[in-house]
Amino acid sequence: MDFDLSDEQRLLKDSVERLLADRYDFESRNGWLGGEPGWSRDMWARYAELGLLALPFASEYGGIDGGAVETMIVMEAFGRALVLEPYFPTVVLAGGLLRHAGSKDQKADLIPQIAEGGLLLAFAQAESQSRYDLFDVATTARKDGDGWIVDGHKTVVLHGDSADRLIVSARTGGGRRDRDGIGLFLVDAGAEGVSRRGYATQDGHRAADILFENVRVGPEAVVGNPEDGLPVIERAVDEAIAALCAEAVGNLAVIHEETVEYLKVRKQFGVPIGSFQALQHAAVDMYVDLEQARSMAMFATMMAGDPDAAARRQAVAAAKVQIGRSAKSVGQSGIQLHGGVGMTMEFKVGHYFKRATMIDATFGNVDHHLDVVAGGDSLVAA
Amino acid sequence: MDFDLSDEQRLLKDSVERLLADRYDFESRNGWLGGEPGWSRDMWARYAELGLLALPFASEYGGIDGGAVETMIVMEAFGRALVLEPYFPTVVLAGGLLRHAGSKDQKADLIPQIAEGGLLLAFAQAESQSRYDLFDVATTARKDGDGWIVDGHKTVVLHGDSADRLIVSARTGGGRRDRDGIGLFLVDAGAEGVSRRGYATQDGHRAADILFENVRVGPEAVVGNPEDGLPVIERAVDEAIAALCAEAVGNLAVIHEETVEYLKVRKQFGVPIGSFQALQHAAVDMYVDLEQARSMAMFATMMAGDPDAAARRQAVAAAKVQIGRSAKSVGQSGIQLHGGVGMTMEFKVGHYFKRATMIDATFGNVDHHLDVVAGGDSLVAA
Amino acid sequence: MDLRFTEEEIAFRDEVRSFFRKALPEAIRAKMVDGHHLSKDDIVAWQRILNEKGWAVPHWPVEYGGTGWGPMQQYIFQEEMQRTPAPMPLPFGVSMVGPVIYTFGSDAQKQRFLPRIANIDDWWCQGFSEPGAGSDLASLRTSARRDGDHYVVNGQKTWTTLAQYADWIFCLVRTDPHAEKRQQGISFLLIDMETPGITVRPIQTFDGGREVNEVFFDDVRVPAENLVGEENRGWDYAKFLLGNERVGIARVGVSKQRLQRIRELAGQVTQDDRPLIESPKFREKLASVEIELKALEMTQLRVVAADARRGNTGRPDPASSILKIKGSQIQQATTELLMDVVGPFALPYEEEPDEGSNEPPIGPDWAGPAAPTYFNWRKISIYGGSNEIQKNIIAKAILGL
Amino acid sequence: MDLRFTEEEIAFRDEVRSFFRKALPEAIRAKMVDGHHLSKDDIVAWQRILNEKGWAVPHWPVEYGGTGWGPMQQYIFQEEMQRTPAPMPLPFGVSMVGPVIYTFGSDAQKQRFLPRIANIDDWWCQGFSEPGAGSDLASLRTSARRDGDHYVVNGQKTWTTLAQYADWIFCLVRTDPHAEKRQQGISFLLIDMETPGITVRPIQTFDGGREVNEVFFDDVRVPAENLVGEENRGWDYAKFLLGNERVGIARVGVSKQRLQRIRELAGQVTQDDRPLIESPKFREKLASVEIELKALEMTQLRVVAADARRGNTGRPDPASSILKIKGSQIQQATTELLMDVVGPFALPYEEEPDEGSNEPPIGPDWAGPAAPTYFNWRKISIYGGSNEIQKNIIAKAILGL
Repeated sequence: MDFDLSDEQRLLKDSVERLLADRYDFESRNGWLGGEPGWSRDMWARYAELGLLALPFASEYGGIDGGAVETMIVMEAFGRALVLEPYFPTVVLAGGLLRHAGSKDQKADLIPQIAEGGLLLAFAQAESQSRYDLFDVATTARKDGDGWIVDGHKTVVLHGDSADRLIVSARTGGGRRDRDGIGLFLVDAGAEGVSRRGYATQDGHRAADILFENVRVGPEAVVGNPEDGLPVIERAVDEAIAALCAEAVGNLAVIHEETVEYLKVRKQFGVPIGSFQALQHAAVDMYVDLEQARSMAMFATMMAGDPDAAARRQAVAAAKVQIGRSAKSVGQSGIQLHGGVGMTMEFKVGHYFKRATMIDATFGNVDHHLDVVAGGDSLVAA
Repeated sequence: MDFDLSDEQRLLKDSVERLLADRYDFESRNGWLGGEPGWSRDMWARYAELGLLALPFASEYGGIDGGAVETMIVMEAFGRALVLEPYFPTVVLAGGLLRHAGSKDQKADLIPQIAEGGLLLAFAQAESQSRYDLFDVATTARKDGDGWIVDGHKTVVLHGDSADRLIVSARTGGGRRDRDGIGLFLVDAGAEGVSRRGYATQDGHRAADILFENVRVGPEAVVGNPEDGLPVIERAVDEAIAALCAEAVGNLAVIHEETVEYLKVRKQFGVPIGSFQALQHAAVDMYVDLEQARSMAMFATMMAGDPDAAARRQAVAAAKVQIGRSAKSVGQSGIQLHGGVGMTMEFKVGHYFKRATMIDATFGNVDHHLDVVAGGDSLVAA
Repeated sequence: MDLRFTEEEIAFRDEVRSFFRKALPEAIRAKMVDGHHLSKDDIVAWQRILNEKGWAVPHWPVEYGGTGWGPMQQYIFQEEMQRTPAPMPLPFGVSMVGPVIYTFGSDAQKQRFLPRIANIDDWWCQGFSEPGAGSDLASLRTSARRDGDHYVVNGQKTWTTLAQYADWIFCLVRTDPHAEKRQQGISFLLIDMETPGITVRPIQTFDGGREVNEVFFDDVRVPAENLVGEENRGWDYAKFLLGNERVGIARVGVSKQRLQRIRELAGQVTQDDRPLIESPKFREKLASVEIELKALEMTQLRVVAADARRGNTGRPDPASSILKIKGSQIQQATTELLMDVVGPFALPYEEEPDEGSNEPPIGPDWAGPAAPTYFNWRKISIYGGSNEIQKNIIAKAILGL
Repeated sequence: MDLRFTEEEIAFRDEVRSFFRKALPEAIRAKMVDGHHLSKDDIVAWQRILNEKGWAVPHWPVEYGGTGWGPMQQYIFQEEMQRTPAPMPLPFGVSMVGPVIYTFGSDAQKQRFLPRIANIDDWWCQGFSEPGAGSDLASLRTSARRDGDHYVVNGQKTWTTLAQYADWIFCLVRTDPHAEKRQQGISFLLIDMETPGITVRPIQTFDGGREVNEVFFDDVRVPAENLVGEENRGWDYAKFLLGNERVGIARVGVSKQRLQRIRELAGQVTQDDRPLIESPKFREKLASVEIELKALEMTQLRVVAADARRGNTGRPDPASSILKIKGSQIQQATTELLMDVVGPFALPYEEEPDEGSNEPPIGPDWAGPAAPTYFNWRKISIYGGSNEIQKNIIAKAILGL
């Protein structure tokens, strides 16, 4: 067992952190947030330059062969800087689907484009009735000659408004909640029959509702097995959850640091409020919850690639529960200990709390994942 | 709405409290606890003298016509003094069954004996498999001429070891977990075929496991409808739970007072430990939980006699949940704030914590009653 | 001891309830139900409906428009208003400055201001908090220098709720900078928001809301007749004002209404292909909050009854701190439950729609306010004396620590 | 970064695990599983089995009997011992006084005491706490006056665990009552419990247990050769001793074993006519504790790895305070889960049966210790520096508050 970063990992961490420290100050972020497309194309180019957009992909397609630990490093740093760019939907989520199920041709075509920053992807998965069930798919793809026709309505597609291409989960057979009969299809965002309504999310990111009406795609659009796509979706989503956990750790670490700092500088009744024992202990509780979250994000990272799907699910779900609980306790305490100013847009703490809270609501909240853990085997058996 | 005690109620409260203040000091209690029968026959006689043993019974049988509020007053005072005598099993629990289901003859026979302190009763209800389900009864009563033959094994019968007579729930028909077909039977503790094994409980009370082998009782032993005793059992047990809630409030109030007092007198680092803000806030949390428990004990008292059985159940269950949670939080904090000495037999706090904890385990713990509340209608609808 | 409502109390409750149901415009009720923002017009309209009925300021002395109700009736009135749900009258006029004026103000002030408060002809806001003061209110620095028959006010107030609509502000100002104790030397001034030198700057809260403001005073000339009571006695009036907040602070009715709504909504979303409200886990979470709320309701009634018993002295029962602490926790718990209900539909951020906007919401139409309310209501355990301060108060005043 | 055990670590774990399974007498294991008290003989027997294997004092320097294992191996060793579950060696000899003796003691002391500690030929107890001192250890008052080649000890120690079996006690005593700071003037003495003037009085804990004692010293004459290190330097040795407690403080293995046992037992009791372990609510409560425990295990491994990285300096990582806080909460949570499992069978109180008693227990045979353990384990958040003290430490040492 080894908790140290390798030299390459350390280098990666340092360079991401340096880039963000140099460029991603709060004012710049606010500027991008208020403009179009709601994030920075300049930063996106810099991520490409640094190799971040190529990170998880195989070197044979121009990738860097990074693994879950590398993704964790980037996502935690992004969480610390509250990065707005669509790294998660493009590189982690859709990238994961591509990595695990894409054909050679698809990979050879798409990965270099992603890597150089020229292609944005989104995973159009959730539907209004599906809540957090990945297998609940009403959108259909029916065979039409050698191609397919996709019909359906996807909702809260993360960064779906600026994506160039969409990977759409659609039912090729079976009933709405069957585990079989789900396929993945690459659809051009500009294809005929695709209409999008983009909007901001609570945390300053973007999302879209996307309607697919009689959208025709060719045979080359199929990603993986069109009758049995669910295992790939689950695998990619589990990896994506591990990445979100790391991002949330970045969020919570900043909330904690900002709060401790505020306790030191803010004076009341003539003394720093950090001298009040009740506030000290609250800050310690935050610290404990943060470190527990960090531990579980590491655990999820370690288990995200586990070949045993049940063990992977169990581990990732457990991490998501811990992250969600820590987001609540650390975030709420962070606001509370700041007092009134914690409620304002000017102070950082609220923004980080919003992002961490939205991470809880993404791909399954605490309740959802607690069900998973409770339904499975013991998490701590030998 | 009126939270004030009537003059009679005030008088009752004062006289019970005075009696206990005069006689029920901790040393005396320890003495009774260590001796035979594990409580004080002298105190029992005094309760009789004061009318407490007649309290809930109708005046036509020599009772005092007290209601749920009067029982609450006595039980809270008993909770404050950590009274050991079998008031709950005899007067509240078995007394409740008698009041609600006893025949005129049974009442006329038994109530005067109870009132004068000459008769102890116990309710032999729980069985090893029944957990907290009142309807789960494997003990049988089968018709034998004009009488009945009782067979079965009852467990943790509160103060069953010193009871003169037992009220036994037994199945006269139906399957083990049917709601129909349960009867109540008065059985002499010394009857042939009855064998008892008495033991102490964690809180210094007494209980017994009781075996009934071919125990023959006459027709006069039937209490209420022998085929449909469950509604009466549920009613009496709900009233009994309300009484236990009041007793627990007495327990928790003393834990809180003792703890606050300790914080004032105990010095560390040269100052009273009550000057440390974290301990102050913990004491405040205890206070809030205590007052919430007190409110719910009152609510249960108010609702214990409600003619709508579902609303009564819901209210009593809600109170039991609150009491159980407050017992845990107040009790645990009480020990914690005392530090090491809180762990010792010499300090009161542990003894009160034990009693409050055992009340949670009696007639349904938090989990059991939360199920009830969650399964029912909204508790706070208009 | 009889913990049931009397027949008179039930009759009163029914009367109030039926009035609220009839009199409240449906458009306002609909906004209240799902926690959308109310417009200024909504608030004014409702206040005037109440005033027409004679119920605008029930807790005031009868001579100034009060109803003469006892604590239990006032409790029932508030509870029913919250449950309708109707907008609670803004406290700044009717609960804060109004009682200060009728208790300590001049006759001229009473005549000039009180009727306009009841009818919300004047919209009042509160100028107590200052940047850097927070819970330590007495450290305030906004100054008022006497200059002839005026005071000249300079300084800054903050957290001024809805100052953007306000006609008047009541302020604590420092009139004697040399007073021995900080609490001395403070006065209570009424200031017309139209006076030159006043600037209002909105503070955006992180949920996206624009409720609070900074208010700047730059050589603002205030007629001396707008001083309440005596100069340098303002701290006493402020303590009186803050002590008045008692009944209803727990907002039991608000939480009841929210839980009822959450129950309905949880019947409309599905989880595992059945209504969420049928999930045992969700029901247990709901039941746990309901149990706490029922307990708080009983606790509140105990406080109300104690008030009624010893007469409404204007002194807050220290136990009312429990109401604040537990009430805020429960209100916040309802926002967490609603987050559980909306699930993934917590994400979309929608500006509060303009009146008449016809763009459909993302997700169910009640989902939009869930996250902003979750964020915004964190303030409940901060404002009006944070829960930490409340615990300090209980430790000292009740526990004697 | 690779968070999996290496092959070597797995091989080591398997070796340790299989030894523990084979070597631990079944009667002792059975008592451990259900939390029954161990006899003195049980404890001695197991320690000697370990010593025979060469594993009695793995963390000691090799020259005194240690194994030379790194932090990760020591972690695995402890974890496996806890999970077997085998009795953890009593800390007073092997973890407390032993390291003080080999670090600060004379050669004579090393030769005399260390082998007997490893083999538990001497049973040691700890004489630090005093009545009235509590968390403020430095306020101790037990005095040792030099008289020729002896010290004469007077005073009282308390919370002395298992002193009823002890052959020796190590004490902090005040040798210079006039020292400028309280921490100065304290010395570290080894005292034979057979010495005249020592009285041991049991303290009964409220769960019915008899683990701790008061120890009284009345003109107890202790040979000066039993002073460890220098006179008046005892506080340094005590800090060293207290700082050694690190790996294993979270008792992750204990909690794992308990949760596994709870899972089994919840399969044996029924609720609503089916095994409790099938109740979704119970499974969720269990899952929540397991998640916390898994997180703590990872946190602990991070601390162990950090130790390994910077060498075992003997300085505790301040993060180990997390292990204490969270570890105690989780251990206590397991006692609450077990209370849920036993339900009504929590009530019967049974004295720990004498060996060979054949009276059957009331209720299932594993139910008896549930409530006493729930009560007794409240101590875990009190002893060794209460959780409040731990939080003070973190606030200061890590957060800089």
